[in-house]
Amino acid sequence: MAKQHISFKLNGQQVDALVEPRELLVHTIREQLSLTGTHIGCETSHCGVCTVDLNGDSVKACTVLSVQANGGDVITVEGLADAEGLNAVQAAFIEEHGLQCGFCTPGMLVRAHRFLQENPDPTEEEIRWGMSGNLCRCTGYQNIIKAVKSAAQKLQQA
Amino acid sequence: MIPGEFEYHAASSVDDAIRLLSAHEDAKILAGGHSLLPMMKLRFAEPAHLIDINGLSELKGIQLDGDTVRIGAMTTENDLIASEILQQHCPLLVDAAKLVADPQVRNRGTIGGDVAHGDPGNDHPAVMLALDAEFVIRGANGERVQAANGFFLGTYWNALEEGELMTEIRVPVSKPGTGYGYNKLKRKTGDYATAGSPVVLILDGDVCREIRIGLTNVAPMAIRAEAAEDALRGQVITEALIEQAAEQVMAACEPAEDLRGDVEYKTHMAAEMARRSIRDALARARS
Amino acid sequence: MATAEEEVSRQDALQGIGCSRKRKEDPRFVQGKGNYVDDVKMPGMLFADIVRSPYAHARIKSINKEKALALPGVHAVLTADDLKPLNLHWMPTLAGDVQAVLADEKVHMQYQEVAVVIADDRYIAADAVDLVEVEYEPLPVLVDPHKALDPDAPILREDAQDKDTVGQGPRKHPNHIFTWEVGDEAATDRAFDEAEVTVTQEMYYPRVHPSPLETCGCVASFDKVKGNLTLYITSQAPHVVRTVVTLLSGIPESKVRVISPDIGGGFGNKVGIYPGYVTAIVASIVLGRPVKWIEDRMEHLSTTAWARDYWMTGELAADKDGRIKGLRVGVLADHGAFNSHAQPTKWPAGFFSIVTGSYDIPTAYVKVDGVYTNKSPGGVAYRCSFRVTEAVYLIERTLDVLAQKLGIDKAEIRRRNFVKPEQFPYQTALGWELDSGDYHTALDKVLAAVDYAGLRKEQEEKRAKGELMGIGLVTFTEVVGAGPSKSCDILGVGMFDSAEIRVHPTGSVIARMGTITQGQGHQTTYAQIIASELGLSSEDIQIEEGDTDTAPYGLGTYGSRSTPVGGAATAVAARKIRAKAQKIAAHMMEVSEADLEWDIDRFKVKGVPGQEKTMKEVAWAAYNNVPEGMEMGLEAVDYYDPPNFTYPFGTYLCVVDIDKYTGQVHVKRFYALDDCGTRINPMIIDGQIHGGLNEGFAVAMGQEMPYDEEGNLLGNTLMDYFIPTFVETPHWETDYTVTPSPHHPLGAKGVAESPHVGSIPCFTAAIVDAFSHLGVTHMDMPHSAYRVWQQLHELGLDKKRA
Amino acid sequence: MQVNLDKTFPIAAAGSSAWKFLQDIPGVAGCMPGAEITETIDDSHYKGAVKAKVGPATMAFNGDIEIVAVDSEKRQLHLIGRGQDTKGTSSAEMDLNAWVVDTDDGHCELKGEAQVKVTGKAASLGGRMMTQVSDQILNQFGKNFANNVMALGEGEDAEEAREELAEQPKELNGLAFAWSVFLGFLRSLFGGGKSSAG
Repeated sequence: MAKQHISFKLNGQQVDALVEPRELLVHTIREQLSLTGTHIGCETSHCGVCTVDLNGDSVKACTVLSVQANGGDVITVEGLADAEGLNAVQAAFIEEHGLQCGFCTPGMLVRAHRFLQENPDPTEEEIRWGMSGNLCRCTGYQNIIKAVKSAAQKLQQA
Repeated sequence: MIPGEFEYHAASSVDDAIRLLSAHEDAKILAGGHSLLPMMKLRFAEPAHLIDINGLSELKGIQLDGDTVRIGAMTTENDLIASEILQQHCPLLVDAAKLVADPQVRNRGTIGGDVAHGDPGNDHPAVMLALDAEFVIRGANGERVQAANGFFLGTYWNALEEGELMTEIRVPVSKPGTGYGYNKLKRKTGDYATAGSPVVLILDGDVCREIRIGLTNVAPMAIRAEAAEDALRGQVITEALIEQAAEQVMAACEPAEDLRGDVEYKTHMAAEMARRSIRDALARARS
Repeated sequence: MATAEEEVSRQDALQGIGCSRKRKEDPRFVQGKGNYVDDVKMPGMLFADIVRSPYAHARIKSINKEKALALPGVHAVLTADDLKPLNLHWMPTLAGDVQAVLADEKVHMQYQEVAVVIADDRYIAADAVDLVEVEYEPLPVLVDPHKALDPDAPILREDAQDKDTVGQGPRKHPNHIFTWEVGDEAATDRAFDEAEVTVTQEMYYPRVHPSPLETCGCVASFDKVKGNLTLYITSQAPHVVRTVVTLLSGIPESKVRVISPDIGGGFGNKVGIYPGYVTAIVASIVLGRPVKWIEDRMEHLSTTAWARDYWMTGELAADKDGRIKGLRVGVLADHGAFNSHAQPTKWPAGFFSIVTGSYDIPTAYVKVDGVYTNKSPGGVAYRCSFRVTEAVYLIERTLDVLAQKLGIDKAEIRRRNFVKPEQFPYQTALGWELDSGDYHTALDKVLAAVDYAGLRKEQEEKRAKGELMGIGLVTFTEVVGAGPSKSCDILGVGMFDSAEIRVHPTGSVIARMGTITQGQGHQTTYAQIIASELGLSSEDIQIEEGDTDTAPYGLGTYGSRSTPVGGAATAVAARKIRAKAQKIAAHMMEVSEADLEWDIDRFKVKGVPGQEKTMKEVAWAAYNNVPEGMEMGLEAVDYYDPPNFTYPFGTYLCVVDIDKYTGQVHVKRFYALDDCGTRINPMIIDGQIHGGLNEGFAVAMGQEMPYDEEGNLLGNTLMDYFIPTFVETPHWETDYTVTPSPHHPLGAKGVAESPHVGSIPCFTAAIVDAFSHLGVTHMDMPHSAYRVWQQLHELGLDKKRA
Repeated sequence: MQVNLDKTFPIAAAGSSAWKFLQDIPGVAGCMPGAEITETIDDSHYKGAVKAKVGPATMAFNGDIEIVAVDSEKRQLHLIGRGQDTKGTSSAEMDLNAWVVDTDDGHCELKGEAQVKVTGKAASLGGRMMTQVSDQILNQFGKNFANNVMALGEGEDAEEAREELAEQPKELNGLAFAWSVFLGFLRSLFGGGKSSAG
């Protein structure tokens, strides 16, 4: 099948790629653009380890075609930290021991980052609901919830 | 899990989408993609052409138009949840959307896709029946409006004709005395309902003037429990009457057994979800 | 004289044992800089994808590769016939059986590997898989293990039909794998004959899958010129993989480099060797290019190692006060199509004989039979030590049944049967020596913390109102840290583990271990051990694992063996270094070794304030000023062969409310007290316990791998297979007591698996307890709303009151 | 997974002509839209192909049909069809007993008992739909069978039957057709089944 040229913003930088229409966004990001922080877990959009930010929304990159990102704005875990250093969510995950094997962490962080913009001051219930598209096998979620809470507080103070 | 090859078409307008649909054999519309793409990745679905309508802003948005709320077919679940118009005039739709899939999927999944896909497990079809919604459908030879009641004909089968596209969903704004309830039993976040039941009723004093009871995933398609509605319409609803209605709900079910449960369980759960939704609707109508 | 504060601050500066030190691993992970197998990219790398059987049992009539080979970008299609010349179409399993790498003439399970396709990328490979044409002749399918030994049962393993053993003792039927007996049958029977009370409970422990979020995969790269094989692999035991690869391929172990990079969770699933790995290796050898194989979630759930699948009968003999006189256990174990469970080789049922639990049981007898069925092979330790989860489930459930029959409170009957503190070390009737424990204290602490009496009162009140509330109580003992080489080996290699520590002149340290972290935080905790032992800051200690070219040989990480075995090796190696350092320090200060005392991070001359050398100073001296006759440098290696296992224990309590009309279970409270002896990093211990509890919740409440009569695995995606999300997961309360292990150099025991082992029977107990006043003694897992409702419906509890 | 089906189809024609048609295997196979006999090996062994479409999902099966028994006494046919989907990821087997029974009105009924077994991906993932699909495939078969038999005759019924047959879609659209039978309006079949959204 003929490949198509696509161009989109990835973590603030304009990138180009030649893709088959069927190519999945997660593969383009990992294989062609070599950002392997975004992972592949279930491939049926249940686990959330492939979560990226597309045009300001959290999406599961295993269920989005790369051609659909054409002209869009994509943020992955690699794009969370800035010149000042770690993003509040990243720092909070370390502080509260919100990760273990680290495999779900990138999707978890990208989602938490967006969630706190959707809801800057969430209750525990709201965190559980707002993060429910991301699975973790290691942490039992409790410390992730703590981390999201403490990140929320830090962001509020900032 | 890798989808088979297909040709991709980004529709530039609704008419363009309709043109593409009729121009190509074995073409499928790509809305949110969270039902279609997984099927394609499992290679159960292998359309030769995908027509992407995600770019069509004309299909997005929610407007209040007199006593009707008009919702673009490509409005996402999260847009429904965030809509103040819906929160005020059609809160049932907001409650239902909150129970669809998970946050990421709700960012992609659209009300039109959910309604038109035809999976009996989808949430919105039964909600549309309970709301007495209408669908605006456009095809090569113009536009038509079709009531939700009668639209759902079977599993993956509805009244959309070859080459037609659903463009808008119209729901009446809830009148004074209206109460609603939505209860959905699922195994976990992201699962289809084991059974679900949206209910809308209108009280006239204590008497139930109008009631619609929808049922999700307990038949080949979303259905209305009409006999159950008849048991309550025109009555002062009591627990005893709710029990009669629950019996009628069970009689209306013909679920398929799967890991969620056998026919007996799903039938009972449909009744229980309906009971709870009726009670919720009553409480809301009275308050 | 050093002030107390000054000592405390020196202590703190080390971030040693007991410190909730932040993890060294995390900065990489939170920035997407982890390096997992699927992240590995090599020049010229090709992709493998596998053609699998739709049938559970069938003869392969023909395989046609033509169409697949004709697809541009396809490099090869390999079948069993292609592997035969290399004798790689079958491979040995860790349990002494063999497993087909690619189906040889017949398939024994659905989704079995039939052919492997090698192509330029994963898209072409996936297309090519669809083009390989395989003709099958279906055979009768054996799904029910209870029918496996029937005279007319279809014979599954024709390759082993005439063998009188498949590696684990004599067999009595072509579908029979082993019979394993332990204990005194006659004495146990006598105890039952003479008992005042006996109870029997049958229970099924469902087949469940660890399903880490990262599936299994590898990148194999064979250098034809050098004859070297490099293998990146999702393995919990890279050194064992290297040995197996050498045994299979004949490539010298020195020319095989196995690397376990970051592992996205293992939970026992990543111990074994899978056909996909072998086919990738063969493909790389054949094509001379790197080959990557990564399974998808369906392949993962359908073919890689699962756990449990034990049909168990537990019997207790007791006096009327509930004091246990004997335990009798029978198990039918469904091992699937090949005996590929990953246990120490001599233990066909793992450490199931720990089944006497925390209790002083005079006599016991256990018999386990393993059989073949047309299902995927497995039987691994899913977040537990080998078959310990099954054992703890059986004794805790059966003891509850006894309590119920005698009308004795479930806490009280445990108290009456506990091994008492003064009885340790305690020899169990089935041959284990429990190293240490204080079960009464743990139980009392939990009962007080949750106000047990108050909970029972609340339950009574709710029952009066027709509501269902249940309280589950479990007091478990685990056996972890395999293991003494006298009793434990894998393919003949003793289950020691190793540490190699090198102190540089400036006092920084690099240490390498034979274990491999999959999220347990080894890079953080091993450094803490060394910091405390050597008085050097954790921050200056670098830990490396997982590369067989650099790390010392070790048996890997599973069955909670890292701290008990690897941690012990680390402490002992560090102590060897400190012993040498003491000699150097004495030499530096011109005193005798005996005049020195160790104080946190330095050697002091006894009674001479100010006369001291820090370990940093000694490290420098080790490279320029050592006593005559001593070799320079400051490093040590230790291969630690533990004298015994460690026996962590705990008391868990769970409170549930049950929705009578839907069967939904709401976990209102879960209180977990764990005793893992010395606590190295409390923060990480708590994290491990949260995770184990959540995996226990998943198993108890929803995980299952149901097969229909045709051998179809139903529900092998994450749509159906239950992994709880934030929403379903309860809140966890944790607590602890500290009863050090007398034989471990640090007094530490394993911990990460206790919460899984202990919580599962606790959930079941809570749910059953909600029905106990109605005579219900047991309900099998999973406790999905559907299944709980069936119990409610049977008892008529879901009837409306209206 | 196994689905057992038990069906009766009224046929407005004589039992003798129904039995005559029942023995015409390619004809009988043709009663399944999308199904055809691709090769006749001998008079009891055939090769065939079926293409089934359920909403967005499509599966194509190739397989063997074996006539196990033809009992002229009971006017009963016993056949077993075994097929694998063209990707080799799923397989289906149908053990069908069909026989003709005369009714009082001089017409007859076709009675069918079938066990459908499905293995592979289709069973793992399609289980939720399997009973409905199989049931509807058989309904479709029965309806076409009746039309074929009636078409052999003369008059209005035969004419209408011939029309309906002419209008059969080229591929099996089990669910849509079953509903048409169930709801009794064949015409609306065309265009049904295709859902225009992902």
